[in-house]
Amino acid sequence: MDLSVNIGTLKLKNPVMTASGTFGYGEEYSEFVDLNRLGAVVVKGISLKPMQGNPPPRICETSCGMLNAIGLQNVGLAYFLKHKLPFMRRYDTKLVVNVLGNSIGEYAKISEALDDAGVDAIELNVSCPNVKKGGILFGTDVKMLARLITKVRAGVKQAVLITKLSPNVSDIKKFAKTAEDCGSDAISLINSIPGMAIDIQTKRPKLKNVIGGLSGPAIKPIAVRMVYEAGKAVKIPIIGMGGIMNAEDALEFLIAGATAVAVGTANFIKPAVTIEIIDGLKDYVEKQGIEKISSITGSINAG
Amino acid sequence: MDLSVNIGTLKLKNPVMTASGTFGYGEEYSEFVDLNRLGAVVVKGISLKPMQGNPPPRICETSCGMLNAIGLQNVGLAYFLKHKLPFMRRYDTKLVVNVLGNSIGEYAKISEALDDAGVDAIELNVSCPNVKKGGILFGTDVKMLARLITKVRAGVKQAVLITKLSPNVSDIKKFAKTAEDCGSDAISLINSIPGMAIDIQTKRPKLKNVIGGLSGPAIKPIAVRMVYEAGKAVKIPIIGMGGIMNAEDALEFLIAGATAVAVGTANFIKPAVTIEIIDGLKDYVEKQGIEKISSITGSINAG
Amino acid sequence: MSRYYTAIVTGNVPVNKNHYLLSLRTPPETVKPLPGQFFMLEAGKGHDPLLKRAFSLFRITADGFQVLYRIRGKGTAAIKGLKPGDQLDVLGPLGNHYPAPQTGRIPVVIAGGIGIASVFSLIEKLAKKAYVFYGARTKDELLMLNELGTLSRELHISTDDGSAGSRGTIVKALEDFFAGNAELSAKGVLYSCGPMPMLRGVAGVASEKSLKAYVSLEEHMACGIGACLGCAVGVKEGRPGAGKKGMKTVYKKVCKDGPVFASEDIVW
Amino acid sequence: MSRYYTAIVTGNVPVNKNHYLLSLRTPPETVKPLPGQFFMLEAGKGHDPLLKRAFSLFRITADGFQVLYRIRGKGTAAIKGLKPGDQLDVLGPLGNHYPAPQTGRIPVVIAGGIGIASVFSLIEKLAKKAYVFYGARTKDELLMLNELGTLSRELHISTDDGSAGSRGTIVKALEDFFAGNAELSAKGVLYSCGPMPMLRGVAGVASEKSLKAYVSLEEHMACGIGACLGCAVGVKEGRPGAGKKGMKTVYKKVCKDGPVFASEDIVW
Ligand SMILES: Cc1cc2nc3c(=O)[nH]c(=O)nc-3n(C[C@H](O)[C@H](O)[C@H](O)COP(=O)(O)OP(=O)(O)OC[C@H]3O[C@@H](n4cnc5c(N)ncnc54)[C@H](O)[C@@H]3O)c2cc1C
Ligand SMILES: Cc1cc2nc3c(=O)[nH]c(=O)nc-3n(C[C@H](O)[C@H](O)[C@H](O)COP(=O)(O)OP(=O)(O)OC[C@H]3O[C@@H](n4cnc5c(N)ncnc54)[C@H](O)[C@@H]3O)c2cc1C
Ligand SMILES: Cc1cc2nc3c(=O)[nH]c(=O)nc-3n(C[C@H](O)[C@H](O)[C@H](O)COP(=O)(O)O)c2cc1C
Ligand SMILES: Cc1cc2nc3c(=O)[nH]c(=O)nc-3n(C[C@H](O)[C@H](O)[C@H](O)COP(=O)(O)O)c2cc1C
Ligand code: FES
Ligand code: FES
Repeated sequence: MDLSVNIGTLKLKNPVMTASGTFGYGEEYSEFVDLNRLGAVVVKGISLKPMQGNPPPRICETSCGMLNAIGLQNVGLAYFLKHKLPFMRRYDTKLVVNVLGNSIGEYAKISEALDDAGVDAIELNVSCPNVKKGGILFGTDVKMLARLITKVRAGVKQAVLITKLSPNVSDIKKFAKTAEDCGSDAISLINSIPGMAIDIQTKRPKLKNVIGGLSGPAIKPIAVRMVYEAGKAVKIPIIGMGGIMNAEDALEFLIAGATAVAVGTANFIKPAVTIEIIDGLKDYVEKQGIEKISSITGSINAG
Repeated sequence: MDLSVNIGTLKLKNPVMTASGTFGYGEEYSEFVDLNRLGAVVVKGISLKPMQGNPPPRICETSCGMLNAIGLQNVGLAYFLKHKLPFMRRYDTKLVVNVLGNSIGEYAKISEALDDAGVDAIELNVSCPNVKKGGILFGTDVKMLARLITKVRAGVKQAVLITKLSPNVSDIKKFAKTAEDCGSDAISLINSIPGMAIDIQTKRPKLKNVIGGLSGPAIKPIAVRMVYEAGKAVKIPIIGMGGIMNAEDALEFLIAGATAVAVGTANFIKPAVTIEIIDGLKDYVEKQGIEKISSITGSINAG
Repeated sequence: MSRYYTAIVTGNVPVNKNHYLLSLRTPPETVKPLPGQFFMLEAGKGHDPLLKRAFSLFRITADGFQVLYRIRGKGTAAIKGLKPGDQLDVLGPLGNHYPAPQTGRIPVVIAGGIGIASVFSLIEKLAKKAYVFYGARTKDELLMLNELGTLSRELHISTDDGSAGSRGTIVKALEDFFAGNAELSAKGVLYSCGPMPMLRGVAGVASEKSLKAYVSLEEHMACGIGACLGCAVGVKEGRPGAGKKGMKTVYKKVCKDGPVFASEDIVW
Repeated sequence: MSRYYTAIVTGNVPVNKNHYLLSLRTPPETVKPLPGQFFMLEAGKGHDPLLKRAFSLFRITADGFQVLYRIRGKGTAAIKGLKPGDQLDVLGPLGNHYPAPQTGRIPVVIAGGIGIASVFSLIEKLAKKAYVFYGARTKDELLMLNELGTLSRELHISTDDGSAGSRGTIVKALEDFFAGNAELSAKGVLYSCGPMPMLRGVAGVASEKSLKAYVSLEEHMACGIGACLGCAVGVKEGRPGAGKKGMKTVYKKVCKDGPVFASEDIVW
């Protein structure tokens, strides 16, 4: 029974990753999760300079979901390389760094530095719903996206390049294909979906930033659909995410077309949920007599 | 205390409408709801010819939501005019007919016939996520949308023209503006969002049609955000919907920028929910000492 | 006469490991349910579970009615948590009902698994006139056997594993019984509720013997009252006199046109 | 020593109309909480409510700890439904704690409303050494008065409507008391938990008297362990020696850098 999967040249011991921004820099969860057991750890988005993030309130709960407008608060590239990267290096798991820039040049610069530092994979966040500049602009414009990926691709030698697509588009297939054509080794989706909530007593938005990203079980049907659609458009592996709370949810993504999955919001609710999911996947493939979990990918019977 | 609102030239006695496809042809709920009390009844989408709809299973529940792929089963224009319209005419409420065509010509033809028959308003459904032709194509392409509305507008004399926008776009403002520019008297949003779910035991999609529309509380944050964004782009009234379960939810939409709201999935759970919402709105404006409910529209304090 | 009201839970007790009997007190002036009809019951006060759940009338009581249910997912788990005194939103009775047997016809009721819930009140109404065939996977899943014994003309039991009654499917038991009973083969009228393969089998028996069979179907439901069109089932419809050739499939609503259908009409 | 485990509910009783006391038995080998720390508790088994809810350590017990909570929305409503014997997912203790008073300093504890939950174990620990000021809207909302009377050096009560103790805010009561007490004005150290306007008032008193004040803050939380960056609070940070000019606002995490902050650091 083989749980391993390949994301480009990267071999994960199992398909379970963490979703960027929901697992800190790995450290925060090391008390609750044996990081060595994870397929990969994806850390919080890194920008060239440290970012302050948005003023509070930054999160609020919605029906079966949550909104966040963290505003990509992060320690910045230099600090990350010096103080955060060494911690994760001690673990026998793959390290993926999520990258956010304000310009193509910035994306390229950060990516090259991370590549030089030897991170296993770089995930281009072109879909952050709550920073004004950068991010989502690239995510909703195929031409911009093509230019961005092509430029970053040219500079990244070792690391596997993942493009994290925005769900905020009419036709995800076009964006998936663009990522593939421009040299992405894999795509990941979905990022949180722009949403908002209002306190009817004060008439104020529940988030100071007004709009934030919706994540959690509420968005799972949308995420599964997008993974399914993207899977029909590209041959590169897909990392599926959005509302995964347990092994059953993870399997839905794999069957829809994902090669690996990332767990986000669920970490907040059950810090050790990733381990539960890995155990649950093992159980499923055993019970179903499946030899390689990678054979489930895209096995949906939609006839 | 005045609960009435205007949608173009149409004066509703209160802002609470039903959402198309969730209230049958009005008849089905007449046992549970005093239809005279509603702001308006929006009936199931009508096409030129009767439609069979999709094979079952057509619906499934998701976390705080449901997927449907009814496939616009409906009795067709002729039957509607002869057998369904007369029933609703007996009530002192406004009647809105949701329209779906396979071509611009079809949309125009149906709309003109309904206009001639004296319906109060026509809602162009350019956003149905689960029919193959028509619908969503217009909803995700501004040029097509412009052509469609311009053509229909030219033929509709009496009825108020509402365009129901697709949520499946990167920038709802563009589509809202297009609708306004081409002569829509109002816009309504959001339609259900394309989604899917898979049975991991059988590996079959839970809907025979594979993809269906996600509705219910799960999508409310996305819907409120889109109403807010659209409201900043246009001056015509907005009918907000998506996950409204109670008066508080309805108020969120009004504060975000809607002039009226439509209640969909909630009717299935509480057949008389529309009346509860009207009573709740009355309560709120009384407690807050608001004279005209229309003054709440867009009153969000996002500073 | 209302079909949408708040009922009070008067009992909610396990019948066996996985099945519960829910007793509800209904307000005065509510519509009296008929055998084969069903109710949509609120499943939890929050938004997850969201939709109401469909349950057949099990039995009418002095102050309301009862529902016999099997724990399946989050909705039935929520309903299991109800305690006497709790309030519950009820929509119903809904749908059509089992038609009474025509004069001279001998009623045969076939139930599989939790399908017994739907036909129980029919059996009760037929007051010892019905031949009852009741199958389950195993002995522990057979419910209400004492009551059924009393209410039936004859009670035939089968289990897949042979732990009670005859071993094998209930359709097999039915076929065997028909084989030895010419009167039934000529004058029977069949009523059935249970899993699809069983209903298909019953339809087969009926068609072979040219008997009328009424089957109660299940489909996922949202509204329960014919508004959402979610509960479609394919039904054959023909122009009168056009014969088999003129038949086409149309979608009917299980909640409103059913749940009871003539088996010959169904696109199996 | 674990901070993430399943606890067993041993009690969940109303303290008054809207407040409950939840008692949990924790497994052996769990980290012992300190006054001011908090826990993230599972709120229902489903996905709605979704996130865990934050509650302060109220009191350590022989076999675990207690939480004193006010019913607010759907999360606390779900927790209210817990019965003895139920299992509950617990993450904690989390965050920092109230620092012990430096030698010679006289502890003054100020609580507003449900803020009493957070400082109760501190008062207990300070064993009759603390002056306690406790305010609520009305008499019925004052909790644990007997215990507080026993545990405090002096207990001062106020209510907005004057139904118990002095009429007005607890900050007013605090100011009045300080006005007549030179020793406290010189040697007090303040600990406070309650609504923002009250904390701001306490911070004002402290700053006027140049006393140290520790305030426990609340912010919406998702993870509780510093990973999501959701619970930001603006804090002044300066280069050492750069003075007021060199100050800038940075965001700290209430869950990890707090919930207890020195009031002078907060951007009020
Ligand atoms: C007309 C009718 C009468 C019924 N009578 C009974 C009865 O008397 N006793 C009984 O135990 N069960 C009965 N059922 C089945 C019952 O409705 C389902 O077992 C129940 O809805 C499962 O809900 P859940 O949340 O526990 O399961 P889940 O599997 O978690 O449900 C998920 C969704 O699927 C729907 N669903 C799942 N199974 C069914 C099903 N078999 N039929 C329709 N919808 C389903 C649910 O309503 C829900 O929306 C009846 C169904 C119908 C349509
Ligand atoms: C460090 C800390 C300690 C706390 N200690 C206690 C305590 O001992 N006793 C007590 O009764 N309450 C305490 N609270 C407040 C408690 O967390 C909220 O009352 C509770 O989360 C409300 O949940 P709800 O679902 O009932 O309310 P809802 O209003 O429905 O909650 C909606 C969302 O907002 C969040 N939320 C609402 N109010 C607050 C709040 N004041 N602080 C943080 N998040 C909030 C909820 O967690 C939830 O995610 C504490 C909060 C924090 C941050
Ligand atoms: C608090 C929070 C912070 C996030 N930060 C990032 C981020 O920095 N970069 C990124 O690409 N995605 C970020 N995301 C999105 C998640 O990685 C993920 O795509 C999304 O939450 C959907 O998955 P989920 O439903 O399992 O949470 C964040 C999500 C949350 C909830
Ligand atoms: C079963 C079902 C059928 C629907 N049919 C239509 C339709 O025919 N035309 C249309 O414009 N929208 C249709 N809708 C979308 C609703 O009108 C509404 O836009 C959507 O459900 C979001 O609102 P809600 O979350 O309150 O349900 C349908 C929705 C449901 C659930
Ligand atoms: S359940 Fe809605 S039409 Fe049958
Ligand atoms: S709650 Fe997640 S960082 Fe504080």
